[in-house]
Amino acid sequence: MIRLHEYQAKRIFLSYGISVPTGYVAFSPDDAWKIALELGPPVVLKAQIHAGGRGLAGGVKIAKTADEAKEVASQILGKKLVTAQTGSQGIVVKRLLVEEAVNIDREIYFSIIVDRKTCKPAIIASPAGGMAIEEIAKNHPEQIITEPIEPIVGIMPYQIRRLSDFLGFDNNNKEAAHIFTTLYKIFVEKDCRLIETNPLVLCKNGSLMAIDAKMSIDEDALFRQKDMARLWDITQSDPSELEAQKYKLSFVRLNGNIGCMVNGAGLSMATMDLIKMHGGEPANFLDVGGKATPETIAKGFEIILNDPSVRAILVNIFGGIVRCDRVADGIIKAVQQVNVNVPVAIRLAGTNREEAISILKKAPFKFSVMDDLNEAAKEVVKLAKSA
Amino acid sequence: MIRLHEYQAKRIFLSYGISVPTGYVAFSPDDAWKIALELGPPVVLKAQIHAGGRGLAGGVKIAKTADEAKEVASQILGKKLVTAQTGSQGIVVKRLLVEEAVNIDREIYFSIIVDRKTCKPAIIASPAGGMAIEEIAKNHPEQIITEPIEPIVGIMPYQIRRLSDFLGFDNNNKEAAHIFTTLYKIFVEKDCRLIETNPLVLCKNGSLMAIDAKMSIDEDALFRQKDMARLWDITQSDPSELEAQKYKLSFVRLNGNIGCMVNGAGLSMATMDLIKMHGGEPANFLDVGGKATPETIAKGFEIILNDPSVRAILVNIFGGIVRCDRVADGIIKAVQQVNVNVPVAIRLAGTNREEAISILKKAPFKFSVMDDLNEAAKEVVKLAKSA
Amino acid sequence: MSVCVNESTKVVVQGITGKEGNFHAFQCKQYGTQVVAGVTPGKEGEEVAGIPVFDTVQKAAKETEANTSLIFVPPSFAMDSVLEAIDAGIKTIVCITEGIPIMDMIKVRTVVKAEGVTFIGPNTPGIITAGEAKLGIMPGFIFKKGSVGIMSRSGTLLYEVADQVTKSGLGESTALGIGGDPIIGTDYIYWVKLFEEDPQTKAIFIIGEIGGMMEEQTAEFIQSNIKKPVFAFISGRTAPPGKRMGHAGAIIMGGKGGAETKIKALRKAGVTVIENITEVGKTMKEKMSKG
Amino acid sequence: MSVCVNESTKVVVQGITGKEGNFHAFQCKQYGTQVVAGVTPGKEGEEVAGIPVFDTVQKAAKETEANTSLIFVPPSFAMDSVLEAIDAGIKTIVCITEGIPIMDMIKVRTVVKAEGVTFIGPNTPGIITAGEAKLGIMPGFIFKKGSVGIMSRSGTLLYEVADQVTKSGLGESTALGIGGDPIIGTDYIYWVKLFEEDPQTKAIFIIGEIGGMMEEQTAEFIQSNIKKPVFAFISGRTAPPGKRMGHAGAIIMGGKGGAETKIKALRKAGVTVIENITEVGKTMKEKMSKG
Repeated sequence: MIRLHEYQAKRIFLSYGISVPTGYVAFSPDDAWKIALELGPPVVLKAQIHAGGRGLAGGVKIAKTADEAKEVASQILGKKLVTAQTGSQGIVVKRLLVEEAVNIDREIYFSIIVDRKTCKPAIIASPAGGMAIEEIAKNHPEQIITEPIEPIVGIMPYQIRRLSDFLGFDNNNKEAAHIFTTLYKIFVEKDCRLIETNPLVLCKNGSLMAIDAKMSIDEDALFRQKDMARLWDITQSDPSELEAQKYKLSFVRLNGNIGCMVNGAGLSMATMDLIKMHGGEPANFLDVGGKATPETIAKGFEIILNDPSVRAILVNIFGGIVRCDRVADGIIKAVQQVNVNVPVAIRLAGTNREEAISILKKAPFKFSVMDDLNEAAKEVVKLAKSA
Repeated sequence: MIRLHEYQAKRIFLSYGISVPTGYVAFSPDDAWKIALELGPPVVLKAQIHAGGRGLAGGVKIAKTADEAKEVASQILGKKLVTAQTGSQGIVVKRLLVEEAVNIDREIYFSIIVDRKTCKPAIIASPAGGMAIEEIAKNHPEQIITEPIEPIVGIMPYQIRRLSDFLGFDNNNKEAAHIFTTLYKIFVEKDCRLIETNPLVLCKNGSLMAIDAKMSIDEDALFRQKDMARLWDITQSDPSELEAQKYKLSFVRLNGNIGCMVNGAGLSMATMDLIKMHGGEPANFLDVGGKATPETIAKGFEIILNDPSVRAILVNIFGGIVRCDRVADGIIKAVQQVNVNVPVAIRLAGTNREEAISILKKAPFKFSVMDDLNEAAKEVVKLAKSA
Repeated sequence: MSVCVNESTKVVVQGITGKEGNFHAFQCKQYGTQVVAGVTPGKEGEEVAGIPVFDTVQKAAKETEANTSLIFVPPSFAMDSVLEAIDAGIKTIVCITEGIPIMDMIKVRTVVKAEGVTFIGPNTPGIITAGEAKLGIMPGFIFKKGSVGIMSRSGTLLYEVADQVTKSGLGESTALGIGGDPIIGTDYIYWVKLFEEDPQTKAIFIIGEIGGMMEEQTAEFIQSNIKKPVFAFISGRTAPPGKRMGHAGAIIMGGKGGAETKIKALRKAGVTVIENITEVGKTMKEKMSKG
Repeated sequence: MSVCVNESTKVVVQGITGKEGNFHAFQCKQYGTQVVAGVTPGKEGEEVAGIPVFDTVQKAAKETEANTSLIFVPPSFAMDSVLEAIDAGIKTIVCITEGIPIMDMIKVRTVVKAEGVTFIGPNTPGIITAGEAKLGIMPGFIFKKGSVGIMSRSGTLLYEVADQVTKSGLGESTALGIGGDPIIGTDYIYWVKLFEEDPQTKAIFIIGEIGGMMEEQTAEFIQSNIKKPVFAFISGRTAPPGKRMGHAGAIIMGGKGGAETKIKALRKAGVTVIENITEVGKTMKEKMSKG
């Protein structure tokens, strides 16, 4: 999923006729000062990062004057923001959204996702806006409505009535109906995986406004969503994950110290589970996929070893279409190119396992090669602990 | 179905980006002269009536000069045009479309209908354009392709390839693909029952142009197609059929001399069939529907009797929700209001039949009231013949 | 036994506070049908003929365990009502409404098929299992529990045929109108299969008419799948091409859908086609007493 | 007996002239599968591994009687290929392609359900009936005719489990990947039913993973409908929430889809859940020799 920044999502909302607060993106405290002057204080300054939970983490501030806006901006910009969703390392804030303040009467939660149960897009909404949906689900599950949409007909009038009723709008509130159907339109037209506005607010003047806006785009649809692809701020992603993507490797950084390299997502997760079962902690998820070449295997090692906390590596390959001997070639290539300074346990099974083992035995580097995955997992945990 | 005139349909085509010849509607020979001057002769003059087969009937002419255009227009305008589709009485031509002449390389038939077999919209197309589709179906059935469209996804690329291949276009002919998908878009967005362009032509310069255009709109969708409703030229319809519609009666004029009034479309047709079986000829189809009142029954008599060829009338009512006594009231009302100058045979069955019969017996008019439908049909045929 | 609806069917009437819905909900209830709920948005708490009214089908189904919907809403609301019923878990829908835009029905049909819902209509008089349940606008008194399964594209022709079948002494198992529109939810083949499986049904009667190819397709299906005797009547032999004969579906277009080819196809499949509508009762009685 | 595919299955490979399609069409044919045709628009007349190539599925199906399609086209063409196969009357579709836009799959699923097509995938290694037919990219040699029906959201985990099942001596009836995407054509329940009915299958193995609620729904179904012994392995207990673990479908979102609740639900339904992936063969052998 490709996440958009709030200010980007709001621009799209606006272009479809959904009201959002007037505001502009600021890259510097000076920008913030100028924008605040133009809008007329008080203004709201919101850190633009690809993670929720900004409010509690100090990423959303009100400034009563333009000078105060500049001051607040200088406090936030360039600093790491650690929220419940960023992980402990946090994300550096490089952009702020400076917006007019709005007189809020009531806050609503509204989102559209792909509902895996019905296999359709579904609206999730709640009159208990402002909180994270997980929180509402935990504390007020009866305050959540789920409304799956038939894609062939779109949102039907009975659903608009049900949503309006549940969210406390008058059934004839045309603006609410317009927002429901328009957000669904954006969801479909932009190939979204998620569209969320939390809160959607009922203003003191009776109108509706999207105070927050989140959009995630289906990365598999980027070939036909070139405009959305351009909005992707890659500085928000983990550099190792981006690097892996280039080589069609699937990589996720975790908090442990045992590097993992496996072919296949399911087997990768099962291998991580096994390491954990034997008392170890995986440092990453790394699926080398069904088309692994010596080059991508070598790249995988490089990415794993970029993480200084890695103490040992487990390679688990079930050779099917991916032949074990080619994986072995890759491993040899890796130790030649990269400084592999931690012990490596290897389990190979399936196609050309024997050939692979003899390749590895000839290598100048000493690998722990095993037949049995359980033994290999135990071994790597032992290696990591003794390293 | 509400038919549009060719010039109306072409305006819609044009608004969606489909090329049509430049041309304007003319209501008088003078109009035709001015338009011909503006376009620059030669021009084509086409009678605008709600019926096909105009070419063979003399409704389409070429004029080499503006004066000739005026001359031709004066020959066609205000005259009745009798084509294979108008019936023998023909339709008076009140409008002409005056268009630039086009250099044609090849003619194609292309239409979209609702395919009752697959219950989906379907494209019907043929490289043998210019002829009526019935003719192609009869003489060159192998030259017709039917391509049902899944409404949830629209026309798919494989269908565009298949159509292009069948119609002799290059698979990369973007203009052809654009026309296929755009006509489908119009079909859906305007709630069409039929959209047809015959011929769609490949011009000498390689571009594609809709030389003819037909559109019929789903009358049940007029509540959301207000623009289309406005285009309906009611002067093209039978006045009796229009009058019947006002009273929610379903009326179709036929060529016989026995007027029919029945409740229900199926029973109406069955009654007509029975009359024919006994040697008679129905003068009309008239379904008074499930909500017949004395007023609508009386109106039905009036409409039937507007046809001077009617010699006798058969009323066949199966009383269910429509009670026979109310129908009898209507018949009494009719003979009071309208000059019923032909004999009337009546068959009543079902709810309150007895009451109805006693009402009819008291009337000053002598009806032939029967229990048996077969006898009633025989009787009305006899009455019509002896009248 | 019977087909689709019976004495345990629990009906919710959508559009119950309208003139038609109101009248017929009462009639159906009088017949003995379990009409347990009505739905009209904004009218929750009211009662119609002793039937409680709800704002939504979801609520109606939850409170009353209604499993079948009978729809009387105006055509522009029909698609919404059908989808609301499906959403609420209703598995059988009878849609009386006439005049639904054809594009709406094309979409509805796709959803109905994907969700496995039985959809009768639109533009139908409904369905009746004689002596058990009536869901529709047909006069109940002409039907009598018996052995003939009847289906029709036309309302009054259904009554005419049922009346004769009842008077012949054979009576009906279940009788229904499949709908007079060009696009309908379930076709003859769907019902022919159910009648073939139903032990109460000894003979099947198809009332067809001009327009479309459904009778021809059904004939083909009957030939290889149906063992019970099948009778048919086809109306519209005198109808001219290109003219809509009342029903939106009754129209001969592009030279297709004429009565003669339908009659021919049915006869070829071994169906007894009755040409004179007044001879239905007599013919069936003769044939069924022989067999 | 077996499920869905067997030695009489006739396969058309869509995208056969691509690198993947070419390689695997040959591999499938080598395994003994009847790969009768390939399709790539514009390549009609060519041959791939002795398999004739056609421009359209319609033509391929007409000329070769292919009844099953195996799809290798790039993701942006996948929806087109699936609908082309359905249009040509193909009733079983195996879609290997990974990375199809989710909105495309939502639409495809509606059509597939309405048309009654069996759709495996997308993002699947395919389906194999050991010793009879292989439709997919799995290494054939690890499967051996036997009694265990296996289904998986993951490819290599399917291989890992099948390898152990084969080595345990039990072997497989039919094994398949249902697909690693969030929206797939057929779910576990669809296949559990078929395995329950299949006489060759004596035990069922479900390989699940984090993401979605499918395992929980399947557990509920198993509890009241399945009599054969069911085994399961769920991967992803160490996966953090909000992160996509390779498969588009393997993601814990909004606190839902974690491994522990899946394991709990399956155990509650009487399923033997194996926690250590390396103990699959051993555990099954023990349990099945007892039973």
